[in-house]
Order: sequence, then C-alpha cells, then structure tokens
Amino acid sequence: MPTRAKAGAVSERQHSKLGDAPLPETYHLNMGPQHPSMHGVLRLVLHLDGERILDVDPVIGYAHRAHEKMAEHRNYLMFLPNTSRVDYLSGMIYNLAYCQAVEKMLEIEVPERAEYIRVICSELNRISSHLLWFGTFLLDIGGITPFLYAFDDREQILEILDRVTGSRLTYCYGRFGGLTEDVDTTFLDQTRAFVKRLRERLPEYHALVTGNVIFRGRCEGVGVIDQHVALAYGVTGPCLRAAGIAFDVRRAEPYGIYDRFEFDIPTEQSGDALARYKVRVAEIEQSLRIIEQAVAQIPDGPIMPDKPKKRFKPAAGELYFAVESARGQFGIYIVSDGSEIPFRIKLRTPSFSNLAAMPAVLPQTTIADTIAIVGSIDVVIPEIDR
Amino acid sequence: MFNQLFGNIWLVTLASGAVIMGFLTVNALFLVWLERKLSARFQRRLGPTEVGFAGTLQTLADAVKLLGKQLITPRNADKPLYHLAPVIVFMPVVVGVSLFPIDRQLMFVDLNVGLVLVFAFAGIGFIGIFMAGWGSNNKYALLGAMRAVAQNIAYEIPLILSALSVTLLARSMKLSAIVEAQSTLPYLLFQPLGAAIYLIGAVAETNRAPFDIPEAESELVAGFHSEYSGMRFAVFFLAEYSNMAIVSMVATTLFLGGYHGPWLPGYVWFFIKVYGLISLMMWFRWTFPRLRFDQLMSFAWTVLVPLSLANLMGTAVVLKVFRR
Amino acid sequence: MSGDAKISAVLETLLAAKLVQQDEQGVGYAKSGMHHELLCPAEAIRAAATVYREAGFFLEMVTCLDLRETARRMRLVYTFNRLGPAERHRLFVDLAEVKPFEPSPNVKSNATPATDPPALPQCAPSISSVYPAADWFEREIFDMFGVQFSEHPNLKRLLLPEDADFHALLRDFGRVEDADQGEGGRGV
Amino acid sequence: MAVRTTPPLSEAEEARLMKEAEPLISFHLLDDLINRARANSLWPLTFGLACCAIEMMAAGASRFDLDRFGAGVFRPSARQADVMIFAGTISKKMGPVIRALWDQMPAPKWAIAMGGCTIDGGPFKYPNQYAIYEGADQLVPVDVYIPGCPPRPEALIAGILKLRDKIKAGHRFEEQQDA
Repeated sequence: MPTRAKAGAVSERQHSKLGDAPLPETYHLNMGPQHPSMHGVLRLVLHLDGERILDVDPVIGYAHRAHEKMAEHRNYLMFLPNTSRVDYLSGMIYNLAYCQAVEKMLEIEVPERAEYIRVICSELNRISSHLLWFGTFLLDIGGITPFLYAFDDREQILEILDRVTGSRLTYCYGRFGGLTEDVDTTFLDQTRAFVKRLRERLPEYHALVTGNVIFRGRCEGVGVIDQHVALAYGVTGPCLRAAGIAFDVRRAEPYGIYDRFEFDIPTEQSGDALARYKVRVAEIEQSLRIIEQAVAQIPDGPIMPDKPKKRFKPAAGELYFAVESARGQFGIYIVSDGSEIPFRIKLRTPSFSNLAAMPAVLPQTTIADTIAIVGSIDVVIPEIDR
Repeated sequence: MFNQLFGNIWLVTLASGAVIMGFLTVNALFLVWLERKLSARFQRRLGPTEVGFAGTLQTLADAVKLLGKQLITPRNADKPLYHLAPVIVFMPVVVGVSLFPIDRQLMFVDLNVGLVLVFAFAGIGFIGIFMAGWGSNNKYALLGAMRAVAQNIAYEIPLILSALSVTLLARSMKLSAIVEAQSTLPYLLFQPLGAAIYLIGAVAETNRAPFDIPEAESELVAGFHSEYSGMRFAVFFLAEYSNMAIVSMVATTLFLGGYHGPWLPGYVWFFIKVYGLISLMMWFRWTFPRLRFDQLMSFAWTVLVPLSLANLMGTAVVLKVFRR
Repeated sequence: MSGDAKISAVLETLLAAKLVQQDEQGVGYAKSGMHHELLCPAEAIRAAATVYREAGFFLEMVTCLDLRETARRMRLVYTFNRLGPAERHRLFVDLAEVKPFEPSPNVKSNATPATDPPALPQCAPSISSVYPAADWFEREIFDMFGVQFSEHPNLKRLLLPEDADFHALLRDFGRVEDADQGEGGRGV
Repeated sequence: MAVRTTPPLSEAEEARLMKEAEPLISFHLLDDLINRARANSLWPLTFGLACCAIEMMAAGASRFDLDRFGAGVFRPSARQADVMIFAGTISKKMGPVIRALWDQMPAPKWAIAMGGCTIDGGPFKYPNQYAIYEGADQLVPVDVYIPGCPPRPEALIAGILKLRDKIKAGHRFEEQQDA
C-alpha cells in the first residue's frame, strides 16, 4: 500500500455501478481472506463511502481444492471420501447424495433399513449444520455466548454420528447400495434422547436470542433477498424459503424415502436476515420431526444388497441428481463414458449461487450489515470453491 | 493521608503514582482473569485452570509474554502518533483513579472540581484512541477510531448530564462531599433514571459489548489497535480494564454511596460496589449481541440525551420547589 | 397453468422459434434426472434463456464438457429448473474446441474422430444479462476450460489465481499418467 | 597437504576452558520465566482454512475449552497472535496470503500444522495436482504436526500441549534430551 489509507482517498474503480466517474470521499476496504467474519477464506472487496457500501466484489477461490479434477483421476468409489469434504458441515448429506447418484446410474437397490438410517443421519447432520450456523451467525453480530450453547448441543450429534461412522465431521458412511456399518439400539436410544434434549433446549435459544431487541434490530429488514433476486440468481435453501417460496428438493423431487415422512417446509415472507434465521430454526424442528418418525419406523434387515457389486462401471450417459443440503439444492452432474472413472463430475453447490447474489444485496448497507448478511446466508467456502 | 507520611510534595506524587500504577496493574490482571472465569461460567466452560490455582496466574503469564513480544511498527505508520497513542490512552486513567475517595480518610487528591476532572480526563483517552487509529495507517484501525470518537461524543453528554443531576442534589462537585451527602441513603434511590442512563453511557464509554463497535472483532478485526503488538497492545488492554474500574468508581461515588455501608470497613464496601458493577458489565458483554453503529448513535441522540436532559430539568424543578 | 402445460408451452415456444431441437439421445427423467434434453445453437442461447426466465425457471447450473478427445468440440451444458415440482431442462451448446487436442503418448485414445466436425462458433453469448446467476458460472467455465463468452461484463478468472496460465479442467491438463510416479507419487 | 591437528586437551584443561566459557551473568532463570509465560499463553490467530477450522472452533468451545490452557484467546489481528494454526487445505491462491500473515506476526511465533492437508497435502494430494500447497512447511516453519482428517479437538489440544513443552524447554531442549 504505497499511499496513505485515508478516508479521502479517491477511488480509481472503473466498474462502479454508480457510473465511471470517480467518486470523492470513497475508498476500498479489503475484507478477508483472513477476517474473523468471513467464514474461512471468503474475500470481499468493498467499495465504501464512510461505512456505507457502494459496491462489492466477492473474490473466491482461496479454498479451491480441485475436487472436480480429482474426480477425473479416480474411480467412482475412490471419489467417495471427497464428497464429505466439499461441504464439511453437511458432509453426510453430500456423501449420501453422491452414493444415491451413483446408485441411480448403476440401478442398485438400497435395502429399507439403510434408507431409514440414511434419513436419520442426514437429518442429524442438517441439525448440526444449522446449529453451527446459529452459533457463528450470532458470533458475527457480536453475541458470543449463543455460539457456545449451540456447539454444546452440536457435540451431542457429533457423538452419536461419531459412534457409528467413526468420524466427527467428514463422514464416509455411505457405500453404493447401502452403508458401511449397521446401527445398534444404543444409536436409536441416543437419537431419541437427543431429540428430547433439543426440544427442551430450543425454547432457551428463543429466550436468549429470538426475542432480543438488539438481535432483532440487527436483523430486521437487513439484507432482503426477495423472490425476484432469488429467481435471478438461483438462490435455494433457507435463503429462498425466507423469501416466501416453499421450494425444498425433498418435496420437489423426493429422493430416498423422503416421501414417506410428514414434515412442513417452513417459509417466511420478508426475505431478510431475521426471516432466514426463523426459517433455519424452524427447520431444526422439522428435522427433529423427521428423525422421530424414522426412528419409530425403522425396520430390521440388511444394510447392503445381498450381492454387492465389486466393480462400478456405469453405462455411458449423463445424470443430474439433486438433494436438499443444509444450504440449499446440491446437485451432482455425472457424465460417464462407460469406464470405471467418471468422465466428469460437476458439483452444483448451493452456496455458490447464494453468494453470487451478494452484489445485488449488499450495496447501500453498512459494514456491520455486511457481516450480518453474509453470516445469515450461511456460506461454506470450500463448498463454493470446490 | 500521604501528606502526613511525607512532607515533600514530589515524594508524595511519586509514591502515589507508584501505588496507583501498582493498583491498576493488579486490577487489570485480576479483571481479565475474572472476565475469563465469569464468561466461562456463562458458557458452560471452565476457563483458565492450568496456570496457578484456578488459573489465577494465567493473566500474569499473558502479561509477561506480551512483555517479551516483538514490537512491530508498520512501515507506513505515522510514527510519532503511533508511538504516543498507548501513552495518551493510559495516562488519564492514572490521574482519574487518584481522585476517588476510597474510604473516609483514604484519598489521593481531594479537589473542589473532582467530578469535572474525572470526565475531562476520561475525554483525553479518546484522543489517544484516535491517534492510534490514524497513526496505524490501517483502514480498519481508522474506521474503529472514527467510530470511537463519534461514540464518545454521543455518550459523554448523557453521562455528564446524569452526573450533573447528582451534583444538584449534593450541591458540590467535590467527590468526597458527594459521598458524604449519601451517608444515609444512596442517590440511586433519588436518581434511578440518572443511574440507569449513567450505566448505559458507562458501558458505551468503555467500549464494552453491546457497545463495543470501535473494536468490533467480527467487523473491524481488532479495531483501532489492529496494528499494535506486544506491550503496546497490552497497554490498550490495561487502559480498557482500568477504564472499567474508573467508570464503576464514578458510579459508586455518585449513585451507590461510595464507602458507606454497614458493618464492614469503608474501603471494603467501596471495592465491593466497584467490582459488583464491573461484574454486571461483564454479564452484559457475554449476553447481548452488538448494536450497529447507526443504531448506537440514534439511541444516544434520540433516547439518552433527551431523557437525561429531562431528568436534569426534573431534578432542578423538584429541588427548587421542595428544598427549604 | 399445470406443470405439464407449462413445460409444453416453454417447449413449443423454443421449438417454434427454432431456438432448440430435441436431443434424440435423451433417456428420460428416471435415468438421467432430466425431463427434456435440447440441443441449442450457440447464437440462440440467450433467446432461449429469456424464454425460460419469462416462464419462471431458474438457472440451476452451467457447466462445460471437454469433448475434444472424442468429438473435437466443447459442449456447454445449461440446466434450467422450476422452483416447484421438478421440471428440469438441459440445453447443450456445442462450441469449437479451445485448442487442438494432442493425445498424450502414454494414453491410447480408443476413439478418434472420424471426420472433422462442422464449423462451430468459437464462443457463446453470455446469458448473464438474462440470468445474473450465469455471471459466476460463465467465469468459472472460462477459468477452468478457457471457453470465452461474448458480452460478458467481467470475464476474468474466478477460482484460480489471476496469474494462472492454465485451464485446469481440460482433459489434457495435469494427466496423472504424465506425472512422475517416483518419489512422492502415490498413484491412483 | 598435511593436515595440522591440535593436540588433545587434558581433562583438567578442558574443564578449565569450559568454566571460562560460562557466561558471567546467567539469564537462565529469566529465560525460564519468560518461556514459561510464553508456553502458557499461546494466542492463536483467528484463521480457518477448511474442515479443520470447524474442529478448531470445537476445541475452543464448551466441551474441550482451549481456554483452560490459556490458548483460547483467538486474536483476529496477526499482530497480537503467537501461534498460527493451519486448519485446512492451503490452496495456491491462499499461499501468498499466508506468507503475508506469517510475516505480520511478531516474534517469537509458532506454527501448528493441523490435519493431513497441512502435513503433505493429505487427501488432495495426487500426482500433477495443481490446486494446493502440499504441506504448510512449504510456506512457513512448522513446530508441531497434528495428523488426522480432520484431527479431533483432543488431538489439537495434545498438539498445543506438545508445543507448550517445546517452548518450556527453551534453548536447553537438547541438554534435557541428553540427561
């Protein structure tokens, strides 16, 4: 930085939405990639007038790990561990989504019991992701204690999943046709106990956060993503439902056995940060409902097909398979050339599209709002960068 | 008190300075430890446990470590301002502490305009903060410093207005006289609104959550002290915790009756009240999210300032009508 | 309007205006997760996108396939879907290969193009003016495949460092077979 | 060319020389004190790269509580941090940023490589990969390596305790190993 960073520095930016003429009294602020609120390594280049944002340029790619290139170098099974590292917060959902996609290509039947376990684990994972979001979002707007409460409850989920999958975060639990390990009664008991515990804890969350005047002041009317913006940018997940569109892949094109469960799709109308908060907290409750039903109905039986395939060699063709991850629609686009190695795997990740909408949302807010908005979108950077 | 021990004014000044510095250092070490322990309790954790009994030496370890850290001066910094800032931030604190009556006979300086001096010196600290923000030549630091100055101006007004209504009651700006006037009942009972306004203003004056926007960690990295390392950073820390002690001392003196209290010696009561208030401020910090800057400002100008003005006017009218 | 009617309305518009043609290779939703697979000439993609936009579809994904090895072309894949019961349309846009493909000496190419492909356009028009979502997708494709988009407002690298001198997802970039499998090489 | 050799010293002579070589004033005690302080006050930089960052957060949260060891004060500004925990994959784009951050930290400073990616590229390592640095030690000197993908929070705590022991031992680390 050769010149003094004064607030009076004149902008040289040419792409400003406010016209090409340099504005007096504006400057650039580089937020990230190392910044406490950028959820890892997101970088926002803000064009500011005082604390008011005129324009924003998200810079991504700081966690690019070449998942899609790796897919071209490994066979279908060997790509499995990659999937949960794409979005490590809902790794189970991604892992199982990939399994389901490959199963669809290979026309493998999955046993009933495995399907139920998949639903339970996915929903537990969704809750743990939402709890982590709850904590970090509050941390972003300055509330430190809720973060620790949320992590405390999240640890219960990790303990349950750790016991059956052997991993706390980056699960590799699914296999083509089923799962690696069966669950036992302890797992089901722990899950029931957790559902009960979280039901008791949710009112505490509401008491601490939802009703707080400062919290509402920070979130109400902030960062509105309306239906128009959502449609234009392909925003999905809780951000879309907060804008009043009840779109959930679990309902729109049911996969696995989701059509057997009763659950609501929570929606809000206002599309602001508070609406996104409310939708996510309501989704935790709906996930608890699904878990309850699945635990009650789970049948006995095998968790893998009787004669599991040894070689996975789908016929030449293409497949798009979508699931609802904790952040929105996660799509896997697999192109097979008939060999054991995928020709191409494209991962359509929800945060990529959700974050792309930021240049439409952030201008005319303040720095503090930026933090709240990016926090409320719930981005996972390696999922965007892949 | 020291006047009787030493005749020489210079010796007295030196000795008082040493005592105050010692007190402030121990106070900050204790408060940081207390804050970490308290926050841990609020958050289902343990807090420091390893260094010393219940982690009591943890903050000492932190301080010694910071002493031994490299001091970095950014290449493009405005060096005189950058180096002076920590001193300017910390010095008023030392003066501030010397003004309070800790016990009936325990007081470093007793001035007629004690209250005015306390607020005057509290204002100087913010010059230091602005120097730090400007001198660092860092945009985050500058933003933090600008926020700090705006916040200070906004909150000092209700703070002083609420203190003024106490001086109306006590008819003095001498701190010892204000305390003596509360020998029967603390002014908290006569000035509940003033006390509430003062408490809110005090939290804002010390840049504590939910008003910690000048150093808002999640927004401005570390705010105005983003570029300070080692001991210079420690001085900012020391000043922050000392400032907490000072605003609590003011509140104790103005509203809680200072050293007055049954059974226990005066200085014990004084410190019980001071640290009780500090704990309250810590409780705030670990409970509330942070306000946005414009919300903070509009809260000060549209709510606190009119309220404190009304409180002052009301007090004046009531006193005029009913006293004698 | 019911879902089916909506789909057929979109399709009719597209086919009537000769924006697309039905892809005979389509195998249906059960097999490929796609309701309709359509071939689209590059110059018509923006008009097609406008039709989808007006029918309330959202842009789910844009990606690219490097088919130089087998068909001497790049293929863009656009996926449109509705925010409701799934109605997924896939549009293919074929483009000329970004640079001639030279098979690695270690690899035996099992399919060689029989004839030169018909002349294909070098780049596709950007649809980011219709769907802002396409902005980043197109930048990613430019970054990873080197495919250009005309009239894109800000076509620069998205994921790789700006000084990178390669396009990572091209099939002939970073072949494992070319790598030194000696010390440190783990093989796959 | 003949090699000139020095005659071997007698034992008494050697002892005398060793005694002379001892410093006049010993700062062992002070060194020890400051090393102990440093070892017990390791403030990490708030800096997560990928998956491991979540486990780093978990290590700081309620159940594991890094603050017990004085390592729970995550500083967002590099100027105030003592230890950089590499929590996640280091992409080629991130490398220069990490160098800059490392250079911004005041001495003495330490680095912990958390997880497979920061040790040798971990799961993202394959021949001809283009995206990541295969190990944090390609960028900065690393003091402690913690294996795992991601390592459990207990492992991170163990790593921090290892670093603590390393700092406590100070310059006399080798001496202690001899004894």
